[in-house]
Amino acid sequence: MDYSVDELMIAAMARELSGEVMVSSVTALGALSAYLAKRTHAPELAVLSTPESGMEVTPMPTLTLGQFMTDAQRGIPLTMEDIFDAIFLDRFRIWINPAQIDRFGNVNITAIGPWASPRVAMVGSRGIPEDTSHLSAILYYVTNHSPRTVVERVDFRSGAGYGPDRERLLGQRGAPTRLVTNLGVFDFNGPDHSLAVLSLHPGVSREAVQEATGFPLSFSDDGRMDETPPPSENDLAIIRASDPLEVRKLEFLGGREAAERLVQIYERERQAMRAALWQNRGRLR
Amino acid sequence: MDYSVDELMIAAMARELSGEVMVSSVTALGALSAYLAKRTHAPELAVLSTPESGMEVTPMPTLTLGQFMTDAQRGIPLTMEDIFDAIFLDRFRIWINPAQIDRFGNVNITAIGPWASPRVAMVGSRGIPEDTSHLSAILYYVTNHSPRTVVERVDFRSGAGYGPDRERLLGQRGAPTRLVTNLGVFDFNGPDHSLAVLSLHPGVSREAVQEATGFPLSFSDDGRMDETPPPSENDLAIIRASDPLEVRKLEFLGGREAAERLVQIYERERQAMRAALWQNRGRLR
Amino acid sequence: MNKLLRHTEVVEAIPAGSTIAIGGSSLSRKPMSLVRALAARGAGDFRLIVDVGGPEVDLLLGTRKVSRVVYAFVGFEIMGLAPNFRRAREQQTTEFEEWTEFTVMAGLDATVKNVPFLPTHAGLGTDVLTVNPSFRLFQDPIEGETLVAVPALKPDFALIHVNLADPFGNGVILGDGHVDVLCAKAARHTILSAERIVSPEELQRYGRDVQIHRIHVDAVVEAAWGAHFTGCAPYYRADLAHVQAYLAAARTPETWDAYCARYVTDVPADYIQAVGGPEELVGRLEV
Amino acid sequence: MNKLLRHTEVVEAIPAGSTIAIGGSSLSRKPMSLVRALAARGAGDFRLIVDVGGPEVDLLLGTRKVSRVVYAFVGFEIMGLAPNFRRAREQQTTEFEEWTEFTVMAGLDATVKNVPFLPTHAGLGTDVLTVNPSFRLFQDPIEGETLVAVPALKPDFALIHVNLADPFGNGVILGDGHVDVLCAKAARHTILSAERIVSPEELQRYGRDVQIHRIHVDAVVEAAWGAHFTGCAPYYRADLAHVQAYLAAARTPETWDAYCARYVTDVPADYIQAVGGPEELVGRLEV
Repeated sequence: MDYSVDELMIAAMARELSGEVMVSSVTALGALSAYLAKRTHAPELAVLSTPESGMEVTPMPTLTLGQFMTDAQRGIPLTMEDIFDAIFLDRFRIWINPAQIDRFGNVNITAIGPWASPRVAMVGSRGIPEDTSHLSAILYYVTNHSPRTVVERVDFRSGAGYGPDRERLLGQRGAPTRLVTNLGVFDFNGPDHSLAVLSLHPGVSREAVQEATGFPLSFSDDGRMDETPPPSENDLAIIRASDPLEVRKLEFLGGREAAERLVQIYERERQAMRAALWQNRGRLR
Repeated sequence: MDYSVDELMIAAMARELSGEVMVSSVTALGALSAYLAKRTHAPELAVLSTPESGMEVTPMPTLTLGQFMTDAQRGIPLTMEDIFDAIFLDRFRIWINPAQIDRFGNVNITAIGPWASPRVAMVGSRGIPEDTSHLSAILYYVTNHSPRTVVERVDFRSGAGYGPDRERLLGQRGAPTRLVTNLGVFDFNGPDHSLAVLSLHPGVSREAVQEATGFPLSFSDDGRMDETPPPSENDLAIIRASDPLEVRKLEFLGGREAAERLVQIYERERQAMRAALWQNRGRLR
Repeated sequence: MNKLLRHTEVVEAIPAGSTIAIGGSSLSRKPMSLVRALAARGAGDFRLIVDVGGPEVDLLLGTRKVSRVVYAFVGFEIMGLAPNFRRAREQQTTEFEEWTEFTVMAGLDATVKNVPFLPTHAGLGTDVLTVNPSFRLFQDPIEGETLVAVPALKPDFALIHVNLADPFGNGVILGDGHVDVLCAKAARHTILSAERIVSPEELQRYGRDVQIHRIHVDAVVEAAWGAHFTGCAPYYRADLAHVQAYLAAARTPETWDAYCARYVTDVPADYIQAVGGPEELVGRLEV
Repeated sequence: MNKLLRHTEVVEAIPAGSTIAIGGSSLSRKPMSLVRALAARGAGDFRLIVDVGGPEVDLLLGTRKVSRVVYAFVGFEIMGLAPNFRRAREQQTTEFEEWTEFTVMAGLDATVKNVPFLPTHAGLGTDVLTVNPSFRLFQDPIEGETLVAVPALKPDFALIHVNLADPFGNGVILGDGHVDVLCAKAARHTILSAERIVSPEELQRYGRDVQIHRIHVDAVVEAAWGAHFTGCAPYYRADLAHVQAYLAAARTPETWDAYCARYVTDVPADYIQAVGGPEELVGRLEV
């Protein structure tokens, strides 16, 4: 069965989701993994269509239409307060894709270089501090595993990994639990809660993953490394049917190529939504 | 022009309301004074039909139908959070009728006798502590001004009047501003912020009000006491039209008489509401 | 995912000694059918948390199921004082702790926000602070103001009555929401009773009226007239005739026992018949 | 009670140096027509407060109207980084303070609740606490846990774009509400722009979608396409083609000046024509 790395990652990410929790589906990989999990082993998931609404919908990876989907599918509207309450109560899951993740699971989406005089100012910590101080499962993914993304030490801790601050102030609350990259699946059960390989994707060697990582990785003791299970035929059918425009591929592209693909999808996604909307007219708008 | 004391009180209470604030209309006198104010000098008032909903309705004094009125008149639904936020922001007014009010404007709806072993356990402080720590206008009314209701010192402070605690912890925030009783209108500008007569109702003497009060009252220095202005013809027309069942009279009755009147009103108020509801069917319910 | 249970199953799942938060407000949308089921069973010693309480607190006190009550208010509004509450307070047969409307909300919200307390000025200058040992005055770390620290309230269970629910626990509240969402979020286990169970598709037509979300709900019980004798807008109003009967019955032990035998202990399942049957209820209470 | 004003009247009422909270979230329902009117005027030195910011922060930074930004996020989501924000951060031309999504909400809520701070665990173990001097660690007075004290955020003004408003300032939000209600409550003065002004009677058909209440609102501006080039569900989606043009223009001072001349400075009133006119917008953006 042919599949691509995005599909392999989505299947691996889906396996980490279960329980009656809200699942954010802000990114395409997040949305698809949530939906795949719900359609296979975890029907109890409450998948959202936007960062704050649309509970009980079928998420469609989208650039701009999340709220329209809530409407089209009569998703349950939520508030930001509902979302953060769910986070504080540990009834929320989200796959976060940081710009940097380090050996102890600290993550950075704020700045490359010092915060006050950054070489690259990124976006700001958003809600990651809330997640990493409350959730019992903290899930990260990285689509371009390299020494620049999986680093010895992040330039800025937007999210709390392991370290003395956690020990003193947080304990296990919000500690990192999983990392899925384009090379493998990892946890934080290495020495001192450092990153450790759980499985490598088919065709990825120990050397390749070590070379792509900015610090010495932990491997399991017996020298045998599990291979990440490939997506099943059913998984692939679900993924492809829910993302016919292949929004998921955008997260693997850079610069100009991404921009071009994006414009195409942006035009076409409206048609898909319109079809859905017309089925549900009549609701008070 | 003939009027009764309830109508005089409602007119006096209405004069104290103005500004773009939410006005609770839980009791009949509260509802009618809010509505009268809105219809005369204060159209900007946002009058509610229940303790937490129905903004922008025409309140009807009711025993059990506040929420139905919100529906019938498409009042704006609010939340308890909206109500308390309006209180903390000083954009809320409510006429409170305590069981006891004392010389310095402390009020009691909790217990007669000691709290832990009360002679009469009443209801509990409800939201009065919130009002008396935040609002710039604190409005009380008493329908049976007597030494048992207007007392030297309340048995329990459900609401904060003046006193050392206020000086130390609250300042002017939530200090009592007005008391309207069946005998007169009062403020707290006597010595040490004690109760002082602003006006006496027509036919009420200084001696009568002093006799009905559990402590020495302050009167204005010039010995001349203002008379509470009677309700205008227009005031009376508005009050009577909005309360044809005379729910307002219940607050002046005791025991068995109140119970009998109440049953009659309870039966009849549904008819009034049904008529209103039928005009507004079609909203999603 | 189907969370539909019967009243008896739900009540059996609530251990004696549990801390129970109850939604609704005085004579509005109290989960009375669940409360009657609790009142009818053996063991109790419940620790109740209510914001604006009424018949539910009174009935559980009257049937001796309660060891402690946290409350901002317990009463029957225009109908008068709550007779069993009054008796228990005056005879000191039960432990009480007086809070206030917002502080009950803040105490529940502290649990939801996973913090040990929330700060407020509410209560300063009142005797609530004198008699309630749970509140603590403190200096805030920013301005040094004296504030009240409201400790987290941690219910084991929440009982909430809604207009509509789906079998997964999403619930629609059409009238005032009171503090029900806070109760549902704060409790370790939330139990909904609903006038009617509907499909998720039908429920999701109600938009923002879907106020209770299934991730906070553990069980759903179908209960037509489930709030009676309190009201459930916009379906039916409070039954003040029954309130009068209740208040009259509470006057003596004999009449109270008779009331309980008729409406609570012996025939909880036939309650709707006991109060007159659906047709009579519609005739008297529908608006 | 009629609060209807024009964009120019509103903008003149906002003094230089004001602290302004802005509603919406990244590319969703930002009050862009109000922001453009602010960007087009002379004096600025505004102190912005945003939770999830995007084009509004970037445009005001690019037109040098900002002296300080409190933010949890500023970006263009899938479209990339915010160019003027990035430049201002890297060249340190403006003061920035990084908060987080919930703490911005808590800071606003503290103002609403009239307390100097609210407590949370959020931020512990992160460098937000290292670089943000406004947050303070403290021991809670109940359990002695170490918590973050989030200080009150006190906006002078809030700018919020809604789907519908009545002339008195009640506003309907049909899609996600973001933090707009908090902004409206916390600000001393709240200004709404609305896709359409409707009568109170029509507005009150929307039930719980009436999320903004007039007691918190000072002015209302009619602004069809007022969120463009962000989206305003369910009316129109974000204009990613315009976002691309914006990002391209922000690359050099010359192209940026040309962008501002065309869309901001010279012709703010004719913006809708400048971006193609209503018909073209409907064709590209309506869903």
